[in-house]
Amino acid sequence: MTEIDLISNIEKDYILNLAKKGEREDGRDFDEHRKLILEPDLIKKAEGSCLVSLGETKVLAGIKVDKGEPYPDTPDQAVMTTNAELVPLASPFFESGPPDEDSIELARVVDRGIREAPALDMSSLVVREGELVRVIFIDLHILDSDGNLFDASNIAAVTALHTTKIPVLDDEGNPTEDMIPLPVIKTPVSCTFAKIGDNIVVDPSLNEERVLDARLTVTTEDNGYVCAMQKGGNSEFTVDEIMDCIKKSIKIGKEIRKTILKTTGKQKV
Amino acid sequence: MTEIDLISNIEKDYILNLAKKGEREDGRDFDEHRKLILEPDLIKKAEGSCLVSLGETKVLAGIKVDKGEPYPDTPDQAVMTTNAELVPLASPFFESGPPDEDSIELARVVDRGIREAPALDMSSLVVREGELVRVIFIDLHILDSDGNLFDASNIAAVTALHTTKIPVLDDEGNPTEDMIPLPVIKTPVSCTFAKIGDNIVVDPSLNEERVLDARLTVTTEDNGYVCAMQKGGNSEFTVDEIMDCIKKSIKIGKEIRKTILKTTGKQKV
Amino acid sequence: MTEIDLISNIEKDYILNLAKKGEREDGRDFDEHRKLILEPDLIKKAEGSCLVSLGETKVLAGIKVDKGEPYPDTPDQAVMTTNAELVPLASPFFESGPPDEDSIELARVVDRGIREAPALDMSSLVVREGELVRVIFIDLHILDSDGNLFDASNIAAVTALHTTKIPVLDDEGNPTEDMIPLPVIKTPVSCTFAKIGDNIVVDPSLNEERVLDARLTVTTEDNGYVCAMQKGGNSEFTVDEIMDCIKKSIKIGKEIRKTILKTTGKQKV
Amino acid sequence: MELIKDGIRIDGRKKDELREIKIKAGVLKRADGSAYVEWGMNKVYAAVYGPRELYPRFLRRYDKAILQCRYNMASFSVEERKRPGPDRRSVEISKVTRSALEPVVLTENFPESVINVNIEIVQAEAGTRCAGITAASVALADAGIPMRDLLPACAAGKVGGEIVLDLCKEEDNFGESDLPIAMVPRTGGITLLQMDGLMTEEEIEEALNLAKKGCKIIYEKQKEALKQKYRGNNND
Amino acid sequence: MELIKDGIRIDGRKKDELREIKIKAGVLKRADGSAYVEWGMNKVYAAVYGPRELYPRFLRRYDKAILQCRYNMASFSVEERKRPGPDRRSVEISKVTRSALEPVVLTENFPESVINVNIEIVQAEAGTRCAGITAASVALADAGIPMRDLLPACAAGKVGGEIVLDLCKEEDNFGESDLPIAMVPRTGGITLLQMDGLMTEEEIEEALNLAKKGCKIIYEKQKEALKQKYRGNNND
Amino acid sequence: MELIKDGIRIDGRKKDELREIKIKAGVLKRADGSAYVEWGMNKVYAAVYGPRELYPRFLRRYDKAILQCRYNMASFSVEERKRPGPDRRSVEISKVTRSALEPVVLTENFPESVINVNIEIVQAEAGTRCAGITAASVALADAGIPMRDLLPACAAGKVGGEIVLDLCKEEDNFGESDLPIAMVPRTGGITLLQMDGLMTEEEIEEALNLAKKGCKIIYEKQKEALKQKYRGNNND
Repeated sequence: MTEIDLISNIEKDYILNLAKKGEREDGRDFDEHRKLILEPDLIKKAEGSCLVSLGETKVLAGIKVDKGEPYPDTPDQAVMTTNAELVPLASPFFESGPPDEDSIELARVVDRGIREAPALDMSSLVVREGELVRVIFIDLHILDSDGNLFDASNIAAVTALHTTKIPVLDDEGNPTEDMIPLPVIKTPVSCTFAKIGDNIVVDPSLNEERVLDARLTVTTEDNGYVCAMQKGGNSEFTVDEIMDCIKKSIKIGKEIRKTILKTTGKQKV
Repeated sequence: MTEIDLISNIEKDYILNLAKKGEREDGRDFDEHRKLILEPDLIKKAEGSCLVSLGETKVLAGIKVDKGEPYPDTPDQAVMTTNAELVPLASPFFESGPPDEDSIELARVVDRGIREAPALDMSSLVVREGELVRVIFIDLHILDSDGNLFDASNIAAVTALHTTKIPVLDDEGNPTEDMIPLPVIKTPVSCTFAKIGDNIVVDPSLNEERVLDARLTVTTEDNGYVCAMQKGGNSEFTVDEIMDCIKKSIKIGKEIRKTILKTTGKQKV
Repeated sequence: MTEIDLISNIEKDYILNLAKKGEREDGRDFDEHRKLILEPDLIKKAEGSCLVSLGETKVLAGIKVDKGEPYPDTPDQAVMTTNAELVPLASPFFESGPPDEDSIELARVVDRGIREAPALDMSSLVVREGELVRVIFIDLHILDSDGNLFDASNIAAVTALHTTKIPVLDDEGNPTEDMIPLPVIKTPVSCTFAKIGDNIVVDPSLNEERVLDARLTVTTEDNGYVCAMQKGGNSEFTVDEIMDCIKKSIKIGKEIRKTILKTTGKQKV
Repeated sequence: MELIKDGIRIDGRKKDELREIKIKAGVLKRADGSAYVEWGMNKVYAAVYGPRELYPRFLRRYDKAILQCRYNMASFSVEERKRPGPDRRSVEISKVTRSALEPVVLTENFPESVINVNIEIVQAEAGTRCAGITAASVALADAGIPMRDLLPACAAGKVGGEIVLDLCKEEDNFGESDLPIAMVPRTGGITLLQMDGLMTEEEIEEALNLAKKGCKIIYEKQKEALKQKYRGNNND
Repeated sequence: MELIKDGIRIDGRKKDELREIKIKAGVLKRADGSAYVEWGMNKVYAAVYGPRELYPRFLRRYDKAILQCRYNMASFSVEERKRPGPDRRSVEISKVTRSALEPVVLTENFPESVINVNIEIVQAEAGTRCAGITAASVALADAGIPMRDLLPACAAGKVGGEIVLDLCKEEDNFGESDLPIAMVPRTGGITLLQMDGLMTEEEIEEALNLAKKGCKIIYEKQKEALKQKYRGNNND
Repeated sequence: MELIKDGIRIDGRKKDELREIKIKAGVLKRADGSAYVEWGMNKVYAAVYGPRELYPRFLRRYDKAILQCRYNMASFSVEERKRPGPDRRSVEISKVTRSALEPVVLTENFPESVINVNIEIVQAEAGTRCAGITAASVALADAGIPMRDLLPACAAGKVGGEIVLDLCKEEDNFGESDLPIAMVPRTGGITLLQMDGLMTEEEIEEALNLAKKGCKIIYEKQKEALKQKYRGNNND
């Protein structure tokens, strides 16, 4: 049973009718994100970390960096894996067990945005081509699931990457005492939209997610390129709606990117 | 719940009574196989392949060949593993998930026939004794499950082996551009019998499988030796019945072996 | 559903009332173990083994010794793992499948007693520091589950270690024909107590386990030190009760240790 | 690698040209509906079972059928043998496939039920998710499941700086981006949309429109396959 | 390796001679019925639970009890430590064991129920499946489950060109073939039959008849074990 | 390594001194009750859901609620990345946590129900099980679950020959023994008790009493956190 099943028709009509009037349950404009708080570097055991609060949604991202073999087909690239844990702490509907389709989709959409931007200069993280590269684990720990895990997770992961410091390696690949930041060259930001009836809102709340007809996540990078998209939900989008979401994602993405860079001290002055 | 549970007693009696009269639902003689069609080499991504249609039963076998370490107790032998996937595409009663006892039994019976004949000259597939050998994966993908998966799978696997081409390796074990066929030295063919009441029929249809009392698979090789047997079902066989099945298996096996060798261009003229 | 659920209130009251009168269902004193029988070396395929009968509870421990890499943080220590299989043979309530919390707790409590005593001189089992050490598998196979698996398993494991013989290795780490015993330097013995109402009994029977309020396992070593404790059950202990259990565990442990050493011919005369 | 030269792609196609596609309906006996699609080197079977009663009961929806989709690759379908069973990629594709098909299936006609859509990729080479959805909607129709429309699917993308239709393997591996969609022909609505790689707003719009063009061609092939099946049955 | 010379086998047995076998009934307290078999180096426990109500309900059969069999090897039962839990081999043996026992158990007496047969191999050396079935049918009888007959099991095979009874480890590893059967003594019917290796038609017939001879000897030992248990109980 | 010198420990604490501890109640929106604990470097969340109906039904108890506890570590919470999901250690800790909490929760008030206690360790450094239990009982109170008492937990142990309170990482790794307890403040009863390493009878008694002293301090912080939450809510 998913969370979506559990909303009554009355609530559904209520949110739908609000949307028809151009309104949202929590008083936001259609294009308005909830309050975003970034708390980087909370986890000292991780090479990088960030706790993101997006409204009441809370996602903690941790970055661990190890060494290992590259994939055979990309001997000159570091290895990166993204994992999301929808732990039962975060929602009455999350269950323990191996990752289900929701956590896999979440992890893969976040991963795709970071990989395609690309956020990291993966070729600079090679120790010996074809033999030894850095292995970067992005772990998303969902703490409070109150709508729009996609964007909260994207922002947590990207901010955490910005805060990550790794030891310089000597010629044998052993860590020295010198620390350098991860080579983060782009800051991909995702923006998730919910289509409710004929209206489209950004950053859907939990109730909006429960009633949405279709969902669209658009990830953009610093130069305004789109680097990833993912449609969800049981209805359809027109091309015009998609193009409208893309425009809004570029605009909102810029704002959020500024916040991330400011928080992590990376903003160019 | 297995397919066997779901036949009504009326159908059961119908098939049983037919058998008493020496007849079968689909008009075949007791010793008559359904129509057999072999379509080798359909899958270009595999080193060898064959789609077998046995009546409406369809099994696609693919052979992949890799390199790896030999087992410690057979340092001078290639490694071979056989796997069967009873995917939910093929039957309303197949479920996704790890292999169940039916798919494991199917894979192991096919494997045993090939291994014991032996179909392959495993010692000629060694690169460096104890270190590096060819690893042969036989994957059986069941597409339409309409009775007698054992024989359809055996024929698909053996024909696919006959079509398999592998690159010649150089001294370091790296593939060259020259291709050679797998050293197939025998063509084991299985014949599966269903005991229905006191009668025994070959190549049982789905309905015959549902009502059978006992099942016997006998695999024979080119010289008329039996190389594998497997009894199933919830009843018993007499020694005479077993010997009768063996005789028939040798005879029918010859016919099918001829078809396989003809189809793969291996028939001695 | 656990075994604990299935006792009737009448049985519960019966055992509780007996305990109030200082009595037990099977006539034992509160501090009295059931009959203990040790049958070492039954399994020739294992490097060491022991079948323990504690009343009707039967546990078969087998020791296998292999070679492998040490853990990175203990390069100068052998590796030891303990596993318990609560196979469905042993109880109507055990189910097949991966280890559940009961078998994991059982294995870990036995392991902790052996590791902390320490029973083995782990540093003498190193072949090449940081590279190659002995790997010791302690496997507990529960055959009949009639109460107090903790102590039966502890005694089986420790006795089996005492009987274990391993081949002397040559300089390359290959086994020679000479056999030596495992360096067992301590004989940790656990004692498990059940708190039933306000009374505490040692070596609880199955029925006593079903009604117990709290459980305490205390493992002691040869010099009277406590090396491991584990509380279970849904009630509490006072400090006085704990101290009382410790005193009894030291006393009873001495007796059982004597039996183990005598059985394995290790008793100092 | 030069992926496109003088408007001609590495495999000889024009920018708006599809690979060769064959669709056949009703290819399996046990399934309630089935289809087989060859699309370039891709070979894909789809089978539909249902609507049937859903177990366990607590998964049932009082107002509609549950659509369960399973995208699966045969071990031998790809260059390097794939371990059998679902990996993370196929779990995601199964999910977006369901999300693509839901809008066209009249699930509301079959409350308390389940409809199973099984897609088996027996040979894979760029574009299997679109081939799978294309096959699945033909199999649904073949099973007699009431639908708002068939659902063709097709990708467009950016390769060598240009927007092209239906990427082949080399274009997928070395091109700039890939954008698979599924389109409801009657409304033009998009029910599958994914994208990776880099494109500008304008390029995406071009790619979307090109992919829709591809979907229309595939739609005709889907209808033709169902007609063939119907004709074939009449001839039996 | 010369496995047979002048009619004497590598472990000193004659061609039609069994390894030493001990059977004991009623060896476990918790089980409803149990048995222990030592057969050469093999050491095997079997325990039966049931008939009891089957859960989940949808697995129940209205016309008979379900027989569930589990063959399992202890980690330490073999030369190289075996990882705990079922592997493919033990899943297959569990299945053929059920198939062997079904014909002799009157499952029709207990509709809606389950009877569990658990076989634990604590030491293994050639022939564990036969030892397991032999132990299981004694355990079933010990549990009071109504049966058409006990079910002895025994292998024959071809070793060094000759047909021999009850292969030992070296014969199993280096001989030509192995053919384990289980036989219903009352009818002579074969309920377990597997074979691997090469044999002619005639050799198989010889092996089947030799294995049946072995089964008859084991049958006597099974009955004796049950009598001993009965006597033992009377002496209590 | 000299772990203690002139009564001063490696991290500067006295023998009976706790690490710094912060407790906050009501930190998560979705949970029915929640708490956050910082204890030295440990960072721990606890969330409580329920009482709610338990499925599947056959797990229900007619006389009380089932308490389900899950202790879990984030992958990034420790030096070496931990694979997600439960390992044997966390399964054991989940079990002893339930066993510790059961005596203080009035499960008998909610027959047929389940109460879920979820503990997430997002940063770990010696003493997470005590921190988890401490957080869990605050979360239970925050959820309004009726309890006999709060349940503080704390370890003592032997380090450098002396009995000390609340071991830090180095003391845990290189000290002689560790003894974590949970104590019901109203009765002084011990509901969690584990111990590893070597101690005499007398040392254990000393450690138990020292750990109880620690629990009392933590109890005050737990009550304070709940009061803060209450005050906070009034201020909203």
